Amino acid sequence: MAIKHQTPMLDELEKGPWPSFVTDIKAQAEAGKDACADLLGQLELSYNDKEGHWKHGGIVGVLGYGGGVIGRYSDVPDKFPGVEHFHTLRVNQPASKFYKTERLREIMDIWDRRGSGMLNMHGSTGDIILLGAFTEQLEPIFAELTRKGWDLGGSGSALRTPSCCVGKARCEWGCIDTQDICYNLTQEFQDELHRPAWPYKFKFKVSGCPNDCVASIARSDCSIIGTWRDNIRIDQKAVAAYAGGELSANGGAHGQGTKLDIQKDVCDLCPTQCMAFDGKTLKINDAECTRCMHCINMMPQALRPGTDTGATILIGAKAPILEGAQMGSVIIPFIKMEEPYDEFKEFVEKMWDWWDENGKNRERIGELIQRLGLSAFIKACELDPIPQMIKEPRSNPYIFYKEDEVPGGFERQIEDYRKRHAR
Amino acid sequence: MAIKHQTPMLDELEKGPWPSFVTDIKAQAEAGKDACADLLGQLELSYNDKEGHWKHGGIVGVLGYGGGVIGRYSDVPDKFPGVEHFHTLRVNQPASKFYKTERLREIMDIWDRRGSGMLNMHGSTGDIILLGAFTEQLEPIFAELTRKGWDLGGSGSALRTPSCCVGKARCEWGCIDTQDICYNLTQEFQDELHRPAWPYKFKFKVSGCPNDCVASIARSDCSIIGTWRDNIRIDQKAVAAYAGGELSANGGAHGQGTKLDIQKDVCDLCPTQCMAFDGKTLKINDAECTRCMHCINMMPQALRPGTDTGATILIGAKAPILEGAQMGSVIIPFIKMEEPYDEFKEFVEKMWDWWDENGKNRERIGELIQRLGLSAFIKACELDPIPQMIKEPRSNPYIFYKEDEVPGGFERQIEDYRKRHAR
Amino acid sequence: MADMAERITDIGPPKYDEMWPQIIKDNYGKWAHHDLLEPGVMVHVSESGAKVFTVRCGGTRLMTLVHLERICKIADEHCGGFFRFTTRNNIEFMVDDQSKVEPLKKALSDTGVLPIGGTGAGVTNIVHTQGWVHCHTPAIDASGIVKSVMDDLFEYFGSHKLPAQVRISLACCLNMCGAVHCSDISILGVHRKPPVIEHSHLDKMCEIPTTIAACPTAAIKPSKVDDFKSVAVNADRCMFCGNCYTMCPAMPLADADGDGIALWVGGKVSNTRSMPKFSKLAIPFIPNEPPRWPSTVKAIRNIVEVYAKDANKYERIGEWAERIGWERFFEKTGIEFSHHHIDDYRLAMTTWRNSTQFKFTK
Amino acid sequence: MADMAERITDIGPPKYDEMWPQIIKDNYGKWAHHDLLEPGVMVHVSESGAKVFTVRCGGTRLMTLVHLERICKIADEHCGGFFRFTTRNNIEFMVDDQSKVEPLKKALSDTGVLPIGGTGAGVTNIVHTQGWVHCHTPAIDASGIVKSVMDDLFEYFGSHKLPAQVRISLACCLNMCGAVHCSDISILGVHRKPPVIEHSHLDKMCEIPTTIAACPTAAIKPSKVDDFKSVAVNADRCMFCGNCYTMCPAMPLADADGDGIALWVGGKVSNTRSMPKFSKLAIPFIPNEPPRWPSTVKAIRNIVEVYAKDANKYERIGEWAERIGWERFFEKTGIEFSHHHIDDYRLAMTTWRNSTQFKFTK
Ligand code: SRM
Ligand code: SRM
Ligand code: SRM
Ligand code: SRM
Ligand code: SF4
Ligand code: SF4
Ligand code: SF4
Ligand code: SF4
Ligand code: SF4
Ligand code: SF4
Ligand code: SF4
Ligand code: SF4
Repeated sequence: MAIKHQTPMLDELEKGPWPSFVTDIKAQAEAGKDACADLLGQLELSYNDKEGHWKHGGIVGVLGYGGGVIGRYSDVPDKFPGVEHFHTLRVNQPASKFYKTERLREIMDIWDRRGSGMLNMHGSTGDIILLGAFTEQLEPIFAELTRKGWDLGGSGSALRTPSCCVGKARCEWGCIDTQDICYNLTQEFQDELHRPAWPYKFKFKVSGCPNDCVASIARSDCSIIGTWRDNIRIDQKAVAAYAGGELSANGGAHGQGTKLDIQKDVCDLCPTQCMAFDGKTLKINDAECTRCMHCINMMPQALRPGTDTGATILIGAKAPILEGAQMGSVIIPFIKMEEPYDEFKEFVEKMWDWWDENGKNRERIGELIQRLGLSAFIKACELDPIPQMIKEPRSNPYIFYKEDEVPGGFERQIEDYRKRHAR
Repeated sequence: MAIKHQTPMLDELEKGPWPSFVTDIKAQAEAGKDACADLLGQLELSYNDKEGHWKHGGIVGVLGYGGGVIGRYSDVPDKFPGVEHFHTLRVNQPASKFYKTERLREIMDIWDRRGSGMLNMHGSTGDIILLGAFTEQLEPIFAELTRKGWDLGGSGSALRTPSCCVGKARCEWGCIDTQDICYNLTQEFQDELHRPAWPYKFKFKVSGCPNDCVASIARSDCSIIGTWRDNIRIDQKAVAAYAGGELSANGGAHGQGTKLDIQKDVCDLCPTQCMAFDGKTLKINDAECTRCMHCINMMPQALRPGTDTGATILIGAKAPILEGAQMGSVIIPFIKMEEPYDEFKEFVEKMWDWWDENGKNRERIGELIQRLGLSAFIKACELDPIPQMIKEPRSNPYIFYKEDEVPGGFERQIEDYRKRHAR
Repeated sequence: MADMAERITDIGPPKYDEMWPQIIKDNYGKWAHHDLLEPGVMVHVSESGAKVFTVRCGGTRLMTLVHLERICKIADEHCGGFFRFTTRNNIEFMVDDQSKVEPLKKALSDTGVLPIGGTGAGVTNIVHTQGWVHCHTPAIDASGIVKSVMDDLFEYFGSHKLPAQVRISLACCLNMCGAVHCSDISILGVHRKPPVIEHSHLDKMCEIPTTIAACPTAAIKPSKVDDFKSVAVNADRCMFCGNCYTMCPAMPLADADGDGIALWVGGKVSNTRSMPKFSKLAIPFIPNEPPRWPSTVKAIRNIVEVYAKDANKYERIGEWAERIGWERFFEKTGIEFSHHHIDDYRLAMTTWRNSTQFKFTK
Repeated sequence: MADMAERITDIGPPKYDEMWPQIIKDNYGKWAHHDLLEPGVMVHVSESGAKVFTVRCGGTRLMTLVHLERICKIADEHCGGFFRFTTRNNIEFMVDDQSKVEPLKKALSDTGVLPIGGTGAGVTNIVHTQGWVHCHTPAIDASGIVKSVMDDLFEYFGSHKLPAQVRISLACCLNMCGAVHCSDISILGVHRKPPVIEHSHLDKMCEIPTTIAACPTAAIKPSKVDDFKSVAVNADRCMFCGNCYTMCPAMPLADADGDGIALWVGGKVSNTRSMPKFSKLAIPFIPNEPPRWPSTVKAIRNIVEVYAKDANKYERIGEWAERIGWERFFEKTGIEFSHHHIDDYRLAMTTWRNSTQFKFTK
């Protein structure tokens, strides 16, 4: 089956230099995918109506899993029967999204036979999204996928598919094994991933360094971000090469040949002002460095993170629903991340127990911390309060003392008071 | 009457270089003030008990006024009859607290005859506090005071006594007539000052420049702070004198002879980085200057505020009760302040009307703005929203659109919707 | 349905290293530094001296098997059958020798649909969500707007001429399935009409208490309409978050006139120099203008161009706006400031200006 | 009582200029610059060339007519019968000729109770409140603590050797009658036990609904005790603000063991360099130690000394703490960090650290 509907508006999107999804979908329709032809038709209708044409939700899935499939039905199925059902399957991507084409073709083949031919590479959480399946295809797709060694990702009030930056695989700044952490956690928590049993969703994202290339600090309930606690490694010869203009500023990010003014572009922009350059030698007062990465980014051939590496754990990032967006907050300033990550996992279990016990329906852990207080959370995780957890100490005087902190406790008799103070 | 009680603890406070209020009170007791002797006795008791010994409030006052007097009774009157009543009178101080001794002695004389002899010079709001009167003395004191040309200040849910910095009287940086504004407002709003009719207290404080020497931005519902909108006046010769070390940095505040490093101490600390010094000439990009005063403070003989002066009006500062402390927020970035201050007073009336109409009992205007929104307040004051009112635009997507802002309004029929979208 | 006995479950994804080309396997954790040779092309150098050359191409994210097969084929022919996707849905092809770069680039060029770029101080791919292609709550489309904006900003995709990286993202509703709340520029689909309520079916389709509890502003109350148990919405308290609709299909918000785009600026995620920042409201509303959303496209270009001209090198949009002051940002971009820019949600007071420090603007 | 017909009301204070010495009258608005000749002594120079010399003395604020008369006498003898108080309750004597400065200083010295100082980069007078001398809600005394602290910091009152001005204030309860919430160092009286309730009298002495409404955390509920209409306090929700006691005398909080001092640091009011800042919690609790509060005195000296040694010139305490980072502040001062330092009130989340940027400390 080929193109079925006139799409004058969508056709406008075939123009211009950026690759056109419309042209692409048309090609897939031409290649015989009815769903694609109808998808274009329904989308054109949306462009006319300025409203989407999908029904609300729909409970579909595969047996034994509570998630991994998002049900979707057209609200104009008569006109576009090819997308009457248009469910998505979230297929758990390999950590950091390297693919061997041979393995990827396993999915492509299944999807070609049983699905719409449409995908998102990738969804915002990181999954491979198979976009547009009929209900009766879900189980067969699942069976074939698992037989080939692929599994579904998360949805609903469950652990969501963890994801990570490229890290040590192709980046010199990876302070932790982002991919192994991502994979290990995914494997360890398969049950949490596939069987929603929590107040709401929970996301892990793993970045190898504070540049945070997987945006974990904005998008994951638990961010694991690589860092170091010793000194930045300096190659003074390379510093001189930057100073002399032989090496391009910022790893060429501003064009090859861009000369770095070390004082102005590096030292002056260091947030802690802990660097000094005398025209020859660069000095860093590492004790004051907050490991922001700026200087390293600017001079990748001269500076490198230290070698005593680990991760900073931040908790609570999320989008605005309900109480407004949050970013992750530092809970563990530094933790060694070494396989099998037991110390980290113990922390995770404590955190989840507390959330599970106290969280209301559809309350993310970040919101629960907001509601019950950061201190309560820290206590539940059996951590000591330390100033690294906050930007600044409280400025309001409203401290909730507990009875056991105050000599004599809270119980008092008004009669005693009145003995000293007439009414 | 002289010292009546043993005060071994208080006696410890007669030691040390800072003037001792204990020695002072003893002297006043020796001079015949029974109240002072008993005050020391009761205070010694408090030092032993680690609890105060005053009863809660007490409604006393002078006829026709709703405030200006704070009632206070001892809760151990048998032991300390001299302070059985210990009411305070708040006497409205002259703006910026200059005194002609002749005039001040009018009060001193009345207080010597009719009161305890104790005062606060001054209370935190700015009043002269006559500390410790018996109820029967209140009216006579009031009558004598007014006959001499003095009046009471504010208390309760009323306008509180306005106060101001020394300003143009003895400071080169006063951009507005702080004293005249303070005096004029006090006179204009005598009724509001003396007859509590509002949800809660309301305070004006007037500072001549952004140094804010009367702490208005922290302590007044309405801060009036002098500023300018033209250029900082520069005397380059004096700049050279600072550079050469002939003039002391910061007007001698770090000791005469302290040399200023203009680049480091001035330019580098300018919050907007709008200054440049080439070793000889100082340049200021006034358009980018936020009039923070730092450079002027550092070089009082070289720099002065501009001459097109006026005030920034900030609203809402207050202490923490109930919802946490607030600082004032910019509502009018710049307003000319010229006698009789009509434009400003019109704003004030609008503000008060809104507060009066919407404020809950014991809700400061800053809290009401918190509750109903800064926008609502701005609208009520018939001001246009401008970015100077905020540090940054909103970051949450929760905009409350009004029906008239949206084409077609809010009313819709589900039938129409369902015509386009099957259930 | 497959026999339960045979079911394979909970196996997780394939292990990452199975997907690695040899050069990555050999040099894992040994990379010493990198260099961007030209826009879209980078080299990473290992401590061993080995090098991997990466060519990055713009990805449409929403794609078909036709396109994915095209990508696989290039990977097969040039990269030993390996490639990867970036966290922003770009496609990266890696080769282990510089001599393989030009042939690879040519092959990519020849497709016409794999533009090279997205690195360094430019605009990379827009992170986006489903829009009208799949989701049930969108206020806007996703892919169509992304295409229109990327067409317009294409010159910045394949070049390194901006002051710093500019990360643009799009979310089609307030659920914000993407880092829209922390992006240099964010395109957000917003509703502006309260839900229209299907009283006749609400009780059947929804749990009334959960629906009421879903509203962050407590705008929803139980109500009886024509003998149906239903709910009523206090329109004055509604800020159109759509959370009620998420819980209850009988309360749709979508509306051709009500829905459109809000633009946000100045967010960032990295901990570089300044701490991560939320995006701030720039333009509260631009109508939906399919198929090419010209007003949105223009507004974004304006922001990018003013930024490009005015910012310091190495300064992200949010760092620039904070340095010059938001009052200046509005002046320089010519964007109108309105009541909507003034926060009135929970933390509103932290955004007021508690200082006499500000700049005068025209 | 005075006859109503004769009553004079609403006249307001005397006009300010009646209180001005001639030199101020003549040069009002004409001052060109000033100089601090030595601690406590300054000259202001008029555009006309005229000069006013000011000598500033430490004021006790709480004073008697005996002391005030002493002040007036010096003003009469040296300053033509004029003087003023500063906004921090210091006393300023002004003369119009440099030759009059030394005699004035001598006269002040001779009193033994008018120490000269309080200017420039030092510690000036402590702004404070009533304490046990007058108020009904204090958790601490005021004047006694102020005296003890000023005795200890006296060397900084008469010198210009700190990095910048250090403004100390004291408030004896959470009502904070003073700029305690925005001071370099603040001494705050805090209660730590919930109100003890006088059930037998509460209904007579208080309005129950107003009392309940007064509690910001909704800890107070109506309750019947022994047939008395009264209230109950949920101790877990009480943070000891004392607002209930303000509304209802039958709910006192004061307690010898419960009450004491919290120390705060890093606030400022001026718009100079950095915007005004709130004070932040340094030490949550120090017991009441009359008569000389040694632990409080020692804690304050420690903060001042660490600051004096570590801060840059022209840097106030809050600016210093923010520059080095609060984690460093706690390390350098040796102050213990505890759960109490972590905000858990309404805006708490704005104080959490949303970045990997921090310093390691011991
Ligand atoms: C498919 C995906 C968007 C995409 O186009 O890529 C998606 C799609 C939906 N998201 Fe999402 N979210 C997706 C990633 C995200 C992300 C990004 C991330 O994970 O990094 C976020 C922001 C981060 C976060 O978790 O807060 C996100 C925040 C939400 C929210 C708001 C949650 C909140 O606490 O604020 C909702 C609302 C909800 O949960 O009710 C939501 C709800 C939804 C629902 C299920 C709509 C609904 O209300 O029921 C969407 C189904 C759309 C559809 O038809 O496929 N989605 N959602 C992403 C998942 C693909 C994948 O598995 O890879
Ligand atoms: C006398 C004075 C303290 C002093 O020793 O100087 C004072 C004393 C009292 N204040 Fe105050 N306040 C005094 C200046 C202030 C200031 C400072 C200022 O005005 O610059 C503030 C902080 C700024 C502000 O207004 O927020 C202040 C904030 C409070 C509050 C908290 C108000 C709030 O909204 O947070 C209360 C509580 C209340 O109103 O119930 C309060 C309540 C009180 C009461 C009436 C106690 C009460 O709960 O009823 C005190 C009577 C004490 C007494 O026995 O004399 N007082 N009060 C000050 C007035 C003297 C004068 O007129 O010059
Ligand atoms: C490939 C990718 C990681 C991955 O696992 O896929 C990646 C790769 C690199 N990033 Fe990144 N970043 C990637 C997403 C991100 C993100 C996430 C995002 O945008 O959603 C961020 C956070 C963005 C933000 O702050 O909003 C990110 C913030 C950085 C930074 C910090 C820049 C800054 O000044 O704020 C650097 C350092 C630099 O560019 O100087 C950086 C540097 C790098 C380096 C140079 C690291 C290296 O040595 O290899 C890589 C090439 C950079 C380039 O594109 O010019 N990478 N990088 C992602 C490519 C996305 C794309 O296709 O465009
Ligand atoms: C006399 C007085 C005004 C009055 O009407 O009484 C006054 C007078 C002066 N102030 Fe002030 N300030 C006075 C209270 C204040 C206050 C209010 C307060 O402390 O409660 C502040 C805000 C404090 C804060 O930010 O917390 C204040 C912040 C300043 C500043 C800003 C300093 C900074 O860097 O933050 C300056 C400029 C400077 O010192 O360089 C200043 C400068 C000055 C100058 C130099 C102005 C001038 O040219 O005459 C005066 C002498 C300064 C000195 O003492 O070294 N004055 N000054 C007040 C004296 C109080 C005292 O007895 O110690
Ligand atoms: S987060 Fe750091 S380690 Fe990971 S890809 Fe980005 S720069 Fe490399
Ligand atoms: S990593 Fe950041 S904080 Fe550390 S030295 Fe470099 S620029 Fe400074
Ligand atoms: S606020 Fe300004 S004008 Fe007023 S005394 Fe202080 S420095 Fe002078
Ligand atoms: S007043 Fe402040 S902002 Fe203006 S030039 Fe001087 S230091 Fe800079
Ligand atoms: S942002 Fe909203 S509309 Fe878009 S995919 Fe996510 S939930 Fe759906
Ligand atoms: S859209 Fe949001 S605010 Fe409006 S009624 Fe629904 S849940 Fe409440
Ligand atoms: S701070 Fe509290 S105790 Fe002290 S005077 Fe004010 S209200 Fe009274
Ligand atoms: S002290 Fe404050 S928090 Fe405690 S019960 Fe009273 S009003 Fe409520």
